[in-house]
Amino acid sequence: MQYTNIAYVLAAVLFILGIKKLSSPKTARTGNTISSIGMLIAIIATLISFELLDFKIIALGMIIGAIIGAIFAIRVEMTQMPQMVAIFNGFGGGASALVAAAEFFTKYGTSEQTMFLTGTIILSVFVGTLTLTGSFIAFGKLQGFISGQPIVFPGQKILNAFLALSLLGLGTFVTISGIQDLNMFYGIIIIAALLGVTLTIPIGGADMPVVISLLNSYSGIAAASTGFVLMNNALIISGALVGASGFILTSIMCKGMNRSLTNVIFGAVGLQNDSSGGEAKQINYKSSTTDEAAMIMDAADKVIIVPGYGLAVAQAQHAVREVAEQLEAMGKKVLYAIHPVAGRMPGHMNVLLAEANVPYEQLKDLDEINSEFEDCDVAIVLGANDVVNPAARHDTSSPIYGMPILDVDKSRTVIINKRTMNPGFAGIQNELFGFENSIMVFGDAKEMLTALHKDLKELS
Amino acid sequence: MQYTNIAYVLAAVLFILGIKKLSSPKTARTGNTISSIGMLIAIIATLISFELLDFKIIALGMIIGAIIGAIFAIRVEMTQMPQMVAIFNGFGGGASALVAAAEFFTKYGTSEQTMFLTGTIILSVFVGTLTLTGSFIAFGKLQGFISGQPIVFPGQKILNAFLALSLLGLGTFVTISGIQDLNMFYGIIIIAALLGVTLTIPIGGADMPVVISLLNSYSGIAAASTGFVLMNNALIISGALVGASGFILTSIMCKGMNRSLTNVIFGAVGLQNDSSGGEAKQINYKSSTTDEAAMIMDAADKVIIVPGYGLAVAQAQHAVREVAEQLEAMGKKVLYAIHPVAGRMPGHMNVLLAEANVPYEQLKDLDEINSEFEDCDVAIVLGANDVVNPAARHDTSSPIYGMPILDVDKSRTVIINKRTMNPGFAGIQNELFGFENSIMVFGDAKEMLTALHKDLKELS
Amino acid sequence: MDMINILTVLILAIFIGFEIITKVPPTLHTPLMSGSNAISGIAIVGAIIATKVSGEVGTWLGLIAVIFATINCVGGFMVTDRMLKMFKRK
Amino acid sequence: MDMINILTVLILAIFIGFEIITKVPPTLHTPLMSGSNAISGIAIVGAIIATKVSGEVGTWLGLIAVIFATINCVGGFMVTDRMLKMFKRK
Amino acid sequence: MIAVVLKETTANENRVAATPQTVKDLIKSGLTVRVESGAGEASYITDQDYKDVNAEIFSNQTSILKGADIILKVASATKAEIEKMPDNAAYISLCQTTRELEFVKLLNDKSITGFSMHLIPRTTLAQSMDALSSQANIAGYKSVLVGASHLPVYMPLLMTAAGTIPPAKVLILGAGVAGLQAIATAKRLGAQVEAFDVRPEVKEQVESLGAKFIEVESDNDDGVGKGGYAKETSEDYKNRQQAKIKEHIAKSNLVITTALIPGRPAPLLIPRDMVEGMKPGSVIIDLASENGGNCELTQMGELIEHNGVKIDGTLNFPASIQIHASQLYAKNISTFLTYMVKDGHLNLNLDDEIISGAMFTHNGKVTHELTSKALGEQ
Amino acid sequence: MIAVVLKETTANENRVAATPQTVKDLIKSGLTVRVESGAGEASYITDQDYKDVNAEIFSNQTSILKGADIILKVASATKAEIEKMPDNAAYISLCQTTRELEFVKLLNDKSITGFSMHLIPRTTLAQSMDALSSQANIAGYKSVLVGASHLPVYMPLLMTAAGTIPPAKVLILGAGVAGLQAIATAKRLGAQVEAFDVRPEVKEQVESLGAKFIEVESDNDDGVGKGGYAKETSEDYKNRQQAKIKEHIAKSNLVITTALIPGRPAPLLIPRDMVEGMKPGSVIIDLASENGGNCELTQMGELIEHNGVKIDGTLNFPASIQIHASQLYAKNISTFLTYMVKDGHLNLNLDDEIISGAMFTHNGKVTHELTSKALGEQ
Ligand SMILES: NC(=O)c1ccc[n+]([C@@H]2O[C@H](COP(=O)([O-])OP(=O)(O)OC[C@H]3O[C@@H](n4cnc5c(N)ncnc54)[C@H](OP(=O)(O)O)[C@@H]3O)[C@@H](O)[C@H]2O)c1
Ligand SMILES: NC(=O)c1ccc[n+]([C@@H]2O[C@H](COP(=O)([O-])OP(=O)(O)OC[C@H]3O[C@@H](n4cnc5c(N)ncnc54)[C@H](OP(=O)(O)O)[C@@H]3O)[C@@H](O)[C@H]2O)c1
Ligand SMILES: NC(=O)c1ccc[n+]([C@@H]2O[C@H](COP(=O)([O-])OP(=O)(O)OC[C@H]3O[C@@H](n4cnc5c(N)ncnc54)[C@H](O)[C@@H]3O)[C@@H](O)[C@H]2O)c1
Ligand SMILES: NC(=O)c1ccc[n+]([C@@H]2O[C@H](COP(=O)([O-])OP(=O)(O)OC[C@H]3O[C@@H](n4cnc5c(N)ncnc54)[C@H](O)[C@@H]3O)[C@@H](O)[C@H]2O)c1
Repeated sequence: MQYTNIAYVLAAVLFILGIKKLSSPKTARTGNTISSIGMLIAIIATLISFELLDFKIIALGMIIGAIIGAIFAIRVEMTQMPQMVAIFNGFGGGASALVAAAEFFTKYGTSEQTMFLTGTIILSVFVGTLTLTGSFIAFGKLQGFISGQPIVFPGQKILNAFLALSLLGLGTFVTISGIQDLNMFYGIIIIAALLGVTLTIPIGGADMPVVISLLNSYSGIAAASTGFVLMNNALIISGALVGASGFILTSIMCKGMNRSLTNVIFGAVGLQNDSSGGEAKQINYKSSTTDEAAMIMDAADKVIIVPGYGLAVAQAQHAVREVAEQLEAMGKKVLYAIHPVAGRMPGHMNVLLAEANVPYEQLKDLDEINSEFEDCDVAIVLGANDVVNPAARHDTSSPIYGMPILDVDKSRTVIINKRTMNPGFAGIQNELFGFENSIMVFGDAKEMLTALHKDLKELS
Repeated sequence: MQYTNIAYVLAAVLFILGIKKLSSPKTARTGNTISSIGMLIAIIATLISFELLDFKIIALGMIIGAIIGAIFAIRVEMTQMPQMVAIFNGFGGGASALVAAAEFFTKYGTSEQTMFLTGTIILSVFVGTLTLTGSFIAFGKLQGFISGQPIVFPGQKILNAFLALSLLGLGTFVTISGIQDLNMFYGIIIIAALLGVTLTIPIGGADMPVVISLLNSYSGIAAASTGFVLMNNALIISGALVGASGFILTSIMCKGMNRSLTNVIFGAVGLQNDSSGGEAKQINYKSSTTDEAAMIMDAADKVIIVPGYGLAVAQAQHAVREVAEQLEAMGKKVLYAIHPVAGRMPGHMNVLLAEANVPYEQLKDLDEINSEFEDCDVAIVLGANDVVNPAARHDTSSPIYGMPILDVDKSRTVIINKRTMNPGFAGIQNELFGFENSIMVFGDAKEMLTALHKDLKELS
Repeated sequence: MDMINILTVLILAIFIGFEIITKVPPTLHTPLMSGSNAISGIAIVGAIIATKVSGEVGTWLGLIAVIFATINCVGGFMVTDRMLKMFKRK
Repeated sequence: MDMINILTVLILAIFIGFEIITKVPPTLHTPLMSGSNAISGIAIVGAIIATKVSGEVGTWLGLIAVIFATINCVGGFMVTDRMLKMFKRK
Repeated sequence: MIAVVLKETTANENRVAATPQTVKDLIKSGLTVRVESGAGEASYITDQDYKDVNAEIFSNQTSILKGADIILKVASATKAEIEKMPDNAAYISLCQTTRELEFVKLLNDKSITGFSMHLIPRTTLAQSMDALSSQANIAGYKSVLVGASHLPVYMPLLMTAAGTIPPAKVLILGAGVAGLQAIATAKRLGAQVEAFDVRPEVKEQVESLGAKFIEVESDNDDGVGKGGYAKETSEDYKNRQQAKIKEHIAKSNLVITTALIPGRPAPLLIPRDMVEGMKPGSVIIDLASENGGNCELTQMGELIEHNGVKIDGTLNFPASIQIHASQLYAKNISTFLTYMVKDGHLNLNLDDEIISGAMFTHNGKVTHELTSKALGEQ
Repeated sequence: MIAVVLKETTANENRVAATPQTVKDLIKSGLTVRVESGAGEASYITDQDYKDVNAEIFSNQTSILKGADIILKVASATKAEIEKMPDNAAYISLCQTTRELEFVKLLNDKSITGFSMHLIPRTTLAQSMDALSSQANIAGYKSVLVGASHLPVYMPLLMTAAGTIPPAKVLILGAGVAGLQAIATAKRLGAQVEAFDVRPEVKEQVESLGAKFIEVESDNDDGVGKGGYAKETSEDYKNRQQAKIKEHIAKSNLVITTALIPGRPAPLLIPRDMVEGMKPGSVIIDLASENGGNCELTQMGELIEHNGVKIDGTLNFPASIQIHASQLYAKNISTFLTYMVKDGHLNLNLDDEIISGAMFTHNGKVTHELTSKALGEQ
C-alpha cells in the first residue's frame, strides 16, 4: 500500500512534467511520452497492490480497450484529430462515472454510505455522464453525423437552465438526505446525459475545439471526484491537474478566438460563424493568428517575403526587417521578392526597404525569385495583392492576364497579410487567398509584423 | 484540529499567491500583504487550537520579537536592506532549529524517538543552525563588521569538505543508531554553526545577495523539516515553498551574475570581484543588466536618449528607435539629446537617426536639452563618452575643459552603455561613470538595446 | 486529518494545473488537449480497483470502465504522439 | 498513508515553489528574497506549539524560538513593504 | 521585317531607342535591326556594341531608312527624317501628338502608322511598356538632385559644433509618378517633405512614402456626395486650394511641380504673387514646363531668377540620366514592339486596347481623337 | 574696439564672415561692428538685416577700414584691401598661408596680426571654431549632389516594370570630415559606398556610417610593430594600395577624392591610367583640386571629360551652399573672436594653443613655422 502510493505520487509528478513539456513545441513529444510512462507506472502499481484482483477480467477489458483505442488512433486521418480527441475524452468521462456508479451500488444501503461518499459519487456520476454524452455529440458534429451548424431551437436556454437546476436540486437533496430510491440515482444519470447533449448541440463547428477542451477539463473533474470516492491520491491529483490545466487551456483558446468563457459554458457560442464566408463571396479562406504563422515559420528553412503597397501604407518597413532578422537569427534563409510594379511608383519597394536598411543582396527581382518559390517553405505576402494574383497566369478574361506575377502559390505555405478581403489596385478578387496552402492573417501590416516578431522570439 | 488544518491550507494558499505576485513589479506590494495575512491566519489558528497554551509566555515572546523586528525594519536605511534580510533570515533558521531541538529534548530517550523523528530533527537543527550562523556572517560582512573582501586561507575548501562530511556522517550515524549521547547532538550543532561561518566567510561583498538568497532557501528547508518533526502541514508546505522558490531565485540571480550555482554552494564564488575596480583604476562604478535598466525605465516618466559614436559603431540606430517607440508606447516622454560633436563628423548622429526614421521633432540640440535633464527620470547614454564628461565643466586641467557638455548627471538616474571602461576620442577617463546615480550596462550598443527592448516589452 | 490532507493535495494539484500552462501557441492547443485528455484516463486505476472491491455489479461496471478508460489512455497517447510527429522539422 | 500524504504534499509544494517564480527582474530579487524569507518565519507556528508540547525545556527554547520567528516575520514583512514602496511611481 | 533605330538629332537628347539588350530581344522576335551609326554614343553605347548583338550599322540616313518597316526614335522625327521614311511604314517615339501637330500631319501624309509611347494606356498589363512612367520616374529623381544643387541651404538636419541646421522644406505639387519619386528622393536626402495633389486617393500614396499630404478641406457644408469629384474642382475649392498652397509655399525651400492633366496645358498652380511671397534663395523646379509650366514665371528650358527665387524650367531631365533612361525606354519600346509582332510581322490588332491606344495615325487617318480634334481646331 | 566685415570680392565667393546673429554676439562681447554695404547680399542677407542688429553700414571701403581693429573676411584679402587696413590691426580669414605667400608678406609688412581659420587646431575644445570642419562637411555633401547630377545613371537600386536598375557604386578616397559626409550623403541616396583612407582608425568610422572600408593588407611578413604607421607608407604598401584602388575604381560610377595631408600638396591617388581604366560615364569629383588634386588629370576649377570620364575640379563647393556656409563660418569666427576678446579688447594670450595656433603674423613677424619656412624657401 505504501509503495502503491509512492508510485501514484511518482505518476502524478510525471503527469505534471508531461503537461508542462506539452506546452512548448520543442518538448511536446517527450512530454507525451513522459505522461504515458506515468500512466503505466500507475496501472502496474495498482495491479500489484491488489493481489487478489481478477486478472482475467481486467486483462480482457484492457486488451479490448487497447485494441479499440489503437485502431482508432492509427486509422484516423489527420484532419479528424479533433473528433478523435472528443470521443476518447468521452470514454474517459464514462469510465469515471462507471467506477463511481459501481462504488455506489456496492455501498448503497450499507453503513458506509456517508454523506461525503454520496456527494462525491453523485458529482462524479453527473460530470462523467455529461462528459460522455457531450463528447459524443461533439464527435458526431465534427464527423458529420450531426449537422455541423449550430442547432438552435426556441427555449433552448430555458431548457438548459431547467435541466441544470433540477440536477443541482436532485443532487443536493440526495446527498443530504441519503439516497432513498434508486430511481433518483438513475434520474440524475439521465438528466446529466441530457444536459451533455443540450449543452453541446447548439455549438457550431468552428467553436468545437473550445467545447472539447472544456469537456476535457470536465473529465478531469470527474476523475478527481472519483478519486475522492475511492480515496485515491492518483486519481485526485491527476484529475485535478487535468481539470485545472484544461480549464486554463479553454480560456486561452477562448481568448485566441475572441470568445468569453461564460459564453462557451452556457452554450451561447457558435451562433455566428465567422471563419468562412466574409466579404468575398466566392473565396473560402482560412484565417489565423500571428502565433500560428510564427509556428509555421519556425518549422521552415527558407522564407520569402513578398512586400506590396500595403507594407508601404502601413509604413512597416522597419518591422519587416526586424522579422527578417529574427528569422535569420533562427537559422532560416530569408529573401525578399520584389515585383517590378509592387507599390504605386517604380521602385517603391526599393525606396521603402532601403530606408529600413534591408541589404541589397536579399532583394530579388521577379526573374531571379520565381524559381525560388518551388523549394520555399513559407512565402509571406505583406500587403501585396495584384502582383501575386494567379489569375494573371490563366484567366484570359482578367484585366491583369499576361502580367508576370510572383508565383508565391508554388511555395509550401503562403501566409497573406492584409486588412480585409478587399481587392487591390486592379480592383479584382484574388483566388490565391482561397488556395489550400494559403492562410490569411488579417490586420495592419505593421501591427501584424510586430506581433509576429514577438511570437517568433518566444519560439526561439 | 480540523479547522486549524483548513486554516493552515488557507495560509499556504495565501503564501503561494503572495510569492507569485511578488515576482512582478506591479503586484509585488499586494503580494507581500497577502503573505502577511496568511501568516496571521496561521498564527491565530495555532493559538486557538491549543487551548491550554501558556499565553503569557507566547505573548511575551511575540511582543519582544515584534518590537525588535519592527525597530530594525523601520530604522534600517535603504542601502542596508540586504543585511537586514540576512539577519531576519538567520532568526528564522534559528527558530526552526530551536523548535526541533525542543522537540528533541522532549522526545529524547522516550519511545517516541523514532528514526524518522531523529532524522528530521537533526536535519532541521543542522540546516537551521547553519542558516543562523551563515546569515550572521553575511550580515556582518555587509554591515562592515567583518571585511567585505573575501576572506580566504589555505586549505579552506578542505576544511569545508571535512566539516560537511563529518556532519553528514554524524547525522547519519545518529539517525540510524538512535542517539546515544547528548554530546553528539551538541556536536552536530557546533559543526553546523562552524560550517555556516566557513561557507560564508570566503564570499565577497558583491556576491552576498546570492548567498543570502541561498540561505533563505535553507531556512525554508529548515522550516519544512521542522514541519516533519511536528507533522505540521503549515510548516511543510510553507517551508517547501520557500525552499524551492528560494532555490530557483538563487539560480536566476546566479545566471544574472554569470556565476554557476555549484560555485556558490561550495563557497568558490567571490574570489574574483569584478564589480568594482577593473581597468579604470580610480572609478568605482556599478554595473547592471538590461533587466534592471528596463525596470528603472519602467518607473520613469521622461527619458532622454544620448547617442554617441558607439551607437554608430554598433549600427544600432534601428534598435534605439525601437526602444524609444516602446517607451512611448508605455506612455513615457522620450527625447534625444544630440551633442554637436557627438560622433566623428558634423551631423553624424543626425545621419544615423534619420536613417532609422527618428522624427526630427524628438531631436534636441545642446541648448534645448540641457534644461530638460533636471526633471528627467532617466538619461540613457549610448556609446557616448566625451560629450557627457563632467570634467569639461570643472576640471581646468582637462583637455576638454570648457567644452559644453550634455548635463546627463542632472537627471535622476543615468544609464550608460558602452563595451568597456575604455576612454573615448579624447582619451580621458570619465568620472560620470562612478557617480552615485550612474549605472553601467556593458555590451555592444545594438545587442544591449535589443535586450533592453525585450525586457521593456515584458514589463509592459 | 486524512480528509484534510487529501483536500490539501487537491488544492495544491489544482494550483499546479493552473501554473504549468502559461502561453501555449494555438497550434499546440489540440495536442495539449489530447495529451492531457489521455491523462484523465487515470480513471483506469479506479476501474481496476472497482472490479475487485465493488462486488458483482462492480466487476461488470468495472470491466466496462476498464475498457473505456483503456480506450482513453491508449488512444489518447497514441493520437497525441501522431499529431506531434507532424511538428518535427524535416 | 499519513506519511505518504505528507510526502505528496511536500512534493507538490516544491513543484509549486519551482513554478511560481519564473522570470523575476533583478530589481525585484531583494524584495522577493525578503518576502519569501518572511514566510519562512512560519516556524513561529512550530515555536508556539513547542512552548506547550515540548515540556519545560520546550517552553524556554520555544520562547526564544517565538522571539526569533517573530523577528523574522514582523521584520521581514515590514522591510519588504518598505522596499516595495520605493517602486511606486511618483 | 526591318526595324530601324535612328540617331537622335535634338539638342541634349542623349537617349536612344534601343540598347544592345533590346536589339537582341527584337532580333529574337524575328526582326532585322538596323542602327544608325553613333546612335548610342551619347548613352555610352558604341556601334561595336550593337554589332556584337548582330545589328546592322548604317552611317547614311537615306540608306538605313530604305525599306524600313518600323522606325524607332526617342524624340519626334524631324521633317528631313520623315521624308526619307518609306510610305506606310510604322513609327514609334515618345511624342506629344496633341502639341506636335506639324509632325503628325507629315507622318499622316505619308500614311505612316504612328505610335506614341506617350499614349500607351496606363493599365496594369501595359506597365512594362509605360515609357511615361519610366521617364517621369527619372525626372522626379533628377529634379530633386538639381533642386538640391541649386539650393543655398543643406537638405538634411544637422547639429554641429557651429550650430544647428534645420532640414530644408520641400513641397511637391502633383504626386503622379514623377512627384512620388521626387518625394522619395527628397525624403532620402533628409528634407521635410510635403505634397499636394487634387486626386484624393494620392494621400495614402504620399503617406506611404513617409511624407505629409496637404489637405484642402472639401466642402462638406454645401453637400458631400453630390458628384464628389466634380464638386471639388469648384471655384470655391480652387480658391481654398490656392490659399493653402500659398501658405505652404512661403515656407518651402524647394518646390517641385509635376501637375499635369493628360492632353491639356499644365494647370497654373504658382502665380507670380506666390513666387514673390517666397524666401530669397528658394528654388522652384517646374517639371511641367514642357506643357506650359505649373508656375506663371517658368520659361521653357530656362533657369531664371525672380526676386532671389530660382525657377528652373529645364526640359528633358531623363536625357541627363541617359544610360538608365535609354535602358528603360528601349525596354519599353521592345516590349511594346514584340507585343505587336507575330511571326516576324506587325500584327495590328485594332481591338487591342494597348495597340489602338498608342496609335495616332494609320492608313492616312489620324486615329487619336484628341489629336484629330486639335488638328481640327488648328 | 572696432570689427569690420568686408564684402567678398573673389569670384563666386558667396559667403560672408558675419551674419546678423554673430554680429549680435560680437556686439554683446563689447565690439563695435561695421559691415560693408552689400557684404551679405550673395548670402541673402540685406544691409537692413545688419542694421537691425545695430551694425554700422559703410559703403566706402576706405572709410570702413579707417580705425578698424579687427578685419573679418572669408577669402584672403586683396592687395587693395590690405593697403587700406590700419597698421597693427588684426585680421581673420580662411586663408592657406603656406600657399598664399604674397598675401602673408603684405600683411606682415603692415605688422598686422593675421589669423587663419585654416590653422585653428583640431582639438576638442576648438571644435566650434573649426571652420575647416564646418566647410569641409558642406563640401562632402555638395560633392555627392554634384557628382550624382553628373552621372548618367541612377544612384539607388530600383526594380521596375522596365527592368532592374542596380545601385551606383561610389568610392570615397580619404575619409576625413569631407569624406565622411560624402559617404553619408551617398548612402542616403541609396548608392553602394566604399571608402579608403591611409589612417587605419578610420575603418571603424567608415563602417559606423554603414559603408565598406577598403582594406589594404599591411605587411605582416616583414615585421609588424616595427613602427607601424611609418611602415605602412612604405613603397611596397603604396604599390599594394595603388593596385587595390585601381581595382575598385574600375568598378565605380562616382569617385570622390578628399585626401589631404595638412600643409602639403594633395597626394596623387588616381594617375591617368586609372582614369582610363574607368567606365565611360563615370565621374570623379576631386575635392583636393585646390591643393593640386588627388587625380592626375584634375584641372583646378574646371570640369573636363577624359575618355568619357568626367573629372570635376570645381573649387569652393561651400560657397554654393552659401546661406549655411556663411552661418557656420560666421559662427566659427565669432566664437574664436569672443574667445580672444576680454573686456572689449583683444587679449592675445600667446600661451593659448588655439590663439597661437591660428596666428601666422604678429608684430611684423611670421609666427607660423611652416609658412615662414615656405617664405624662406621662396
Ligand atoms: N509600381 C508602380 O509603378 C505602380 C504604379 C501605379 C499602379 N500600380 C499597380 O499597383 C498594384 C501593385 O500591386 P501590390 O500587390 O503592391 O498592391 P495592391 O494590389 O494594390 O494590393 C495592396 C494590398 O495591400 C493591402 N493593404 C493596404 N494597406 C494595408 C495595411 N496598412 N496593412 C496591410 N495591408 C494593407 C490592401 O488590402 P486591404 O485593404 O484588405 O488591407 C491591398 O489589397 C498593381 O496592380 C500595379 O499595377 C503600380
Ligand atoms: N562630431 C565631430 O565632428 C567630431 C569629429 C572628430 C572628433 N570628434 C570627437 O569625438 C568625440 C565624440 O564624443 P562621443 O561621446 O560621441 O564619442 P566618444 O567620446 O568617442 O565615446 C564613444 C564611446 O562609445 C563606446 N563604444 C564604441 N563602440 C561601441 C559599441 N559597439 N557599443 C557600445 N559602445 C561603444 C566606446 O567605449 P567602449 O570602447 O568602452 O565601448 C567609447 O567610449 C568627442 O571627443 C569629439 O570631440 C567629433
Ligand atoms: N522635365 C522633364 O524632364 C520631364 C520628364 C518626365 C515627365 N515630365 C513631366 O512631369 C510631369 C508629371 O509626370 P507624371 O508621369 O508624374 O504625370 P502624372 O499624370 O502621373 O502626374 C501628374 C499629377 O498631377 C496631378 N495634378 C493634376 N492637376 C493638378 C492640380 N491642379 N493640382 C495638383 N495636382 C494636380 C495629377 O493628379 C497627377 O497626380 C508631367 O508634366 C510630365 O510631362 C517632365
Ligand atoms: N573643394 C571644396 O569646395 C572644398 C571645401 C572644403 C574642403 N575641401 C578639401 O577637401 C579635402 C578634405 O578635407 P577634410 O577636412 O576632410 O580634410 P581631412 O584632413 O579631415 O581629411 C583628409 C583625409 O585624407 C586622408 N589621406 C591623406 N593621405 C591619403 C592617401 N594617400 N590616401 C588616402 N587617404 C589619405 C587623411 O587620412 C584624412 O583622413 C581637403 O583637400 C580640403 O581642402 C575642399
